[in-house]
Amino acid sequence: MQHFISPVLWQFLIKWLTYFAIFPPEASTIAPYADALYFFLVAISAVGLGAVIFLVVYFSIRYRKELNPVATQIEGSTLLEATWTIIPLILFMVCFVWGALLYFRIYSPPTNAMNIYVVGKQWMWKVEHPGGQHEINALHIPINQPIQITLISQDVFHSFSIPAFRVKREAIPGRYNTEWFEATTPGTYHIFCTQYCGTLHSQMIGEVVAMTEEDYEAWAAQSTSGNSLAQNGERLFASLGCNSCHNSGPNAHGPNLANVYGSHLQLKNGSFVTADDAFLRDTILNPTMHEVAGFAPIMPTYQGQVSEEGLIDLVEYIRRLDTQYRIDQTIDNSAGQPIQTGATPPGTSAPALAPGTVKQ
Amino acid sequence: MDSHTLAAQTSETAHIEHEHPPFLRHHFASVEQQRETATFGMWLFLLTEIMFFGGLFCSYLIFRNWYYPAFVVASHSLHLWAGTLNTTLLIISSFTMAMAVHASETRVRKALIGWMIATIILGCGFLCVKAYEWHDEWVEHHVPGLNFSPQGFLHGTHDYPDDKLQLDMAEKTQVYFSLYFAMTGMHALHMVIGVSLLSFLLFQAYGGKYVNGHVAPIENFGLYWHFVDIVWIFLFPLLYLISRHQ
Amino acid sequence: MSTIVTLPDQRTATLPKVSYLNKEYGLKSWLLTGDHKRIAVLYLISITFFFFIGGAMAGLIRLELLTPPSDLLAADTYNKVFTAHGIIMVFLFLVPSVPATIGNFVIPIMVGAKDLAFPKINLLSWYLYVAAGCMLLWALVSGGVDTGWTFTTPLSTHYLNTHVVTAGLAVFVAGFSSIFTGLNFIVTIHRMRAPGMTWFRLPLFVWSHYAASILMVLGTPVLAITLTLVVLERTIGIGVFDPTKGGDPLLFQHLFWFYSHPAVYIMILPGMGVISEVMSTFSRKRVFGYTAVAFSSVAIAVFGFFVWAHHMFVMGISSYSALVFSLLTMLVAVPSAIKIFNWSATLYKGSITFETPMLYAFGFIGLFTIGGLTGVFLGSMGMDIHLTETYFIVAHFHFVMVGGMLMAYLSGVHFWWPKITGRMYPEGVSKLAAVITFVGFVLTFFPQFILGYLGMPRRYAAYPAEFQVLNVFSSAGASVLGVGYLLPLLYLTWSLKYGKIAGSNPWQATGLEWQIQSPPLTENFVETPIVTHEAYDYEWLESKKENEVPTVG
Amino acid sequence: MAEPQHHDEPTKHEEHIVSPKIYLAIGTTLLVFTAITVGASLIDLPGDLNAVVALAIACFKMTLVVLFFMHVKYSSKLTKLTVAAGFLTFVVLITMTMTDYISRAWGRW
Ligand code: HEA
Ligand code: HEA
Ligand code: CUA
Ligand SMILES: [Cu+2]
Repeated sequence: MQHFISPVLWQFLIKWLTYFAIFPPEASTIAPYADALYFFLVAISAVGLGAVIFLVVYFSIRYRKELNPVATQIEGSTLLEATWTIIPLILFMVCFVWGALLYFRIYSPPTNAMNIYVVGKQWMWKVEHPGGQHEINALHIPINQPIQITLISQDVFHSFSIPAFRVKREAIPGRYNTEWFEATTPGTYHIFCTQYCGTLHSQMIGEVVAMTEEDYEAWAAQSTSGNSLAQNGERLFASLGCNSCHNSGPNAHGPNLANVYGSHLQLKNGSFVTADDAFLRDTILNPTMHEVAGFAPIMPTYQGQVSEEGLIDLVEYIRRLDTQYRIDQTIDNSAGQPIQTGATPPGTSAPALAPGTVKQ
Repeated sequence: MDSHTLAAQTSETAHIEHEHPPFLRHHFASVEQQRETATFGMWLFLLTEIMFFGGLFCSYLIFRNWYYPAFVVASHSLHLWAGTLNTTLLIISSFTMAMAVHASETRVRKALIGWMIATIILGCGFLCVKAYEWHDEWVEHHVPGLNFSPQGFLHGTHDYPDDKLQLDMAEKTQVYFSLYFAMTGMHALHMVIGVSLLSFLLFQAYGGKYVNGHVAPIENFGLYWHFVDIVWIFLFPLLYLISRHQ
Repeated sequence: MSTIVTLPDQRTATLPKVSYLNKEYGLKSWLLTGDHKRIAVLYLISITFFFFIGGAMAGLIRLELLTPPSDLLAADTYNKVFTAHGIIMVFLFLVPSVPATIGNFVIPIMVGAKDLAFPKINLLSWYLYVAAGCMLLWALVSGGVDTGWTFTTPLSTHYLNTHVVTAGLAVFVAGFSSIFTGLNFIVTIHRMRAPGMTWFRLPLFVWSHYAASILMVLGTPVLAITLTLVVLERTIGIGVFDPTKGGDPLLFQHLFWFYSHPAVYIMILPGMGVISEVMSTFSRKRVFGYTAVAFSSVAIAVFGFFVWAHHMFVMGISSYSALVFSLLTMLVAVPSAIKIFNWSATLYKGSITFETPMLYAFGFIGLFTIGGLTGVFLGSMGMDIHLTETYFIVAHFHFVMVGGMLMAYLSGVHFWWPKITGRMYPEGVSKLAAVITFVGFVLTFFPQFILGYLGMPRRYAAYPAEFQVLNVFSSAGASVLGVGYLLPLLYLTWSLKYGKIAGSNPWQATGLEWQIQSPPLTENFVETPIVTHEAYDYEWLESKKENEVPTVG
Repeated sequence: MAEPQHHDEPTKHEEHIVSPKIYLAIGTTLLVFTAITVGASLIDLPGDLNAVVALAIACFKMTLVVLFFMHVKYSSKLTKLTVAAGFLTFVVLITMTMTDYISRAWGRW
């Protein structure tokens, strides 16, 4: 066959047959929901467009000059006017409500989601698993497990998009943003940076590898870098001198951080906040913006002293501190011994956690 | 609704009654229509000016909410007396400008010239005080981007011994000063344009113009001048006053 | 209530001896003119120039995207090319397209005035436009800009070393050009109407320009101040948008889109005005629901100011305000739907002919409806998450801007060409061009919807191989489209010399501009017209012909 | 001048010449209120009252300038509408942007 047509065309035909797709794979729990709305929108668009085309074509044929040499002047019709105001309005409102429900579904992570940090920079994605696995432009995840991505950029806007999962969110400099998904089908899917971020924007792509539970465990075990994020954070905590105030001792200057993650704090100005990742990160950098009631405003800023990854380590460390946890004790522990590999921070009395599971 | 259109009709009659003054442009039916049109055009231009400054005011409000302590302390570093003096100068200049328009309407050449000169002097006075303040801020290292340093906000000042910010918040005064310079800078730019235009109008008035019923240029310039005054009327409390006691 | 209209015999038509074109001669008489018609012609020439530059950039984009890797253009060149394409097409072509050319030419005549209210400001507006164009060309020639047309901070302020400041100032200047055009229109429409020309006798073209002008006057200054801040941030280093200094990059997005969303209605409303005129003229019928169409223009202008954050749904704005903006987005879509249905209904019981402007208008209706409805996809927050920043958006805005506004613009140019030049263009080839444009357009941009849903991101110099087939379609379509746009350039130029003489009212249209000679006199009217009939009153036109009442000079 | 009986407003708006006495009165009032607002800023008022007072006085001063110095009191409905449109759009810009900033903290209590 290929002898009969030009090689270029042949190549093209092959490509066509191999690659031609008009619909992306549905690989997350969200995807069917998004696609349902998509089909609904396509359907009402088809109806609306069909109606318009029908009117235009039918009238053009029926009332063309040869058939209808005399135009009849018509003012308008309030009834018709109301009809084509109200029908589209109702349809659009349905789109709005449906779209809003989908939006909140896509952007409200379930509480048992496993948290993975992603830092965007020109022009790569740095992925940090809580177990200490680092990846660049790749993201390994288990299927059937909700994954929350905590996103931040260290320079310009980026956007972390996985079309097969129908999720996307922008990585903003200076602030955590989150998205979540739950993969359903093992496979390799695209990660795209979808916010224009400079010269190599189109190279800021990567792959999500969705794996079965066992494959993932295996991968996690063999690609760990030795220290979990929390362990790194613990060291940083000590070396930055955080423990001189946050030491839960009787004369501590700073609050005990043990069960601070996820709690509701009252600020000096009377308002309440939930101590989430974004809050923790921000208090390290801008302590005066979030002065917690009952403590003197003495915390210095660590702006410019900790990298974005360091901050992630600290946040991860603080979020894993649990009620019984004694900071000074940890420091004793980690000062002497070599740190063991593994997902659990040493000295934690809490039971071993699956890598990355958020403990609430 | 019809009334608009009929305006043109009546002006038509006006056109017949009066001979053409030299300043009536060909596409207008009457002086009346020309003047009305010019005024309306000027108002629309001021509308764009509202939105132009609007963007800045909007940013100011957002950041003030956000970095409240920094805004308070940074505002303390401005000279209240300079702001008050400038407000006074501008308000008086608005008054003199209004009188200039009046002089033009009543066709008194001497008064017109006098009021215009007074306005120019007051405008220049404003700019001088502003320049002094900017110089002061330069010396204090408060100019964002060029020589900014948060040091002055860490330890309190003579007048405000409590103005001790932590370093992170002290850094945020840079946002305040960014907006301060953007806002007062844009305002001063408008003043400079205003003074230049007014000098040109003065030159023409000196040559005998604007006292023959051709009021529109003076009147519209007056609108511009008052608008610039209004912007300052808001900049003054926002930048200088509202944080005096926090 | 019926109208027969016979087209006038064009063989007997003659070119008037004196017209605005030959009243004065010489370059100087053009460059210093205050005549709105001459300024319109100046604008026509300059925006055509920039359209083809922008088009050439589009050609480069499509050539590069023919193959997956970035082989024809390096990534940074590609970025400069689409940035130039976007900035030129939006600020130097589409925003001034209909208003500054056709609007400038016919609005004063339509309202029965001798000129716009401020002829000098009108000329100034053209010079500002030219200055902006030169600055942008300078930025391109001396190395280019690669911010994207949206100037996103902090990329534009801190991470690029290209000519962002020049380009930003160019857009600033272009903005003032558009402010002055809008200001002039509003004042003219309010203050310069001929006796008897009440608001509800105004052609819908004037209404839609009035609405667009409101947007220009109120929206553009916000863009101006935003770009000023960007420039200050780049040059001096102030910290309003810079997160490292405590500023907020999202504030830039708010301020930018506060202008740029209304700007999309600046871009479409004048086109809608053209469609009203054309649909009415070629079905010899009053526009169905005149008041509804007029008020929907105003409604679009007013609601257009309330929806800007739908460009920021995934950017980290609060979910609650996303809700509000999504809801309002749905509301602003309704007036457009009203218009589309009214135009369709205008055909009912008309006496329809299919001249070139009408073909383009049909193209507008079909393509704008698709573009608008896909806008509703983007307005539903949840759907937008998947679609934003993909080719779905690229397809959406090309459908509304190219399929909508550009079609409307071409429709208008063909419709008023006999009035502007006094000559007809060759009918056959112009119809052919309209059809080619339509086919080329659909081939170029329809595949991009599919690409977008597949997830292909926009502003990508290179893309994964599986997207190639659809991209090849798109590039093929673009070359067809290119031909479709080159043809009018050729035959319209040709017609300047060889076209048939058109006569004053070749389409038997009702607007005041058609009741005077073509090309018109510098003063438009011999004596100020007194208007006694509604817009689109074909019976009046007929009676006028029968009795030869010289109502209009 | 033409009798403007058909104009938007039955008043003789454009020809209205405001007397210098009014200008003087307005000018003095403005100066007095400048003094008041500076004085008020020196007193420590409870809560945000300082800001409220200062802005209220600024608004009042603006109103005086707009109405008298800028002749809006004597101008056509069209001018009044224009001024109103400007402030309205300004308010839209501010309130809608603020809704975003304020509600960002919602759901995080
Ligand atoms: C001329 C320009 C133009 C016009 C008119 C529009 C019109 C609309 N646009 Fe579009 N838009 C752009 C130009 C335009 N847009 C551009 C340039 C961008 C991208 C900018 C960038 O990021 O670079 C954009 C992006 C954009 C986004 C942001 C996407 C994102 O970044 O994530 C959104 C989201 O809501 C949107 C929505 C809409 C809507 C709802 C309309 C509505 O006004 C459409 C209303 C019309 C209709 C709805 C069709 C007619 C209706 C019928 C015939 C009814 C029949 C139907 C039924 C009965 C069901 N547009
Ligand atoms: C009015 C607005 C307008 C118009 C008319 C067009 C017209 C076209 N656009 Fe454009 N486009 C935008 C506005 C517009 N575009 C905007 C705002 C963007 C976003 C930019 C950004 O992301 O920042 C964009 C982006 C954009 C992209 C996405 C780039 C990317 O994200 O990577 C693409 C890709 O296909 C594209 C294609 C086209 C094509 C094929 C045409 C065709 O319709 C053009 C057809 C015309 C011609 C082909 C010209 C014909 C003549 C010649 C070719 C002769 C040349 C002559 C000489 C050299 C002397 N455009
Ligand atoms: Cu990162 Cu695009
Ligand atoms: Cu929009």
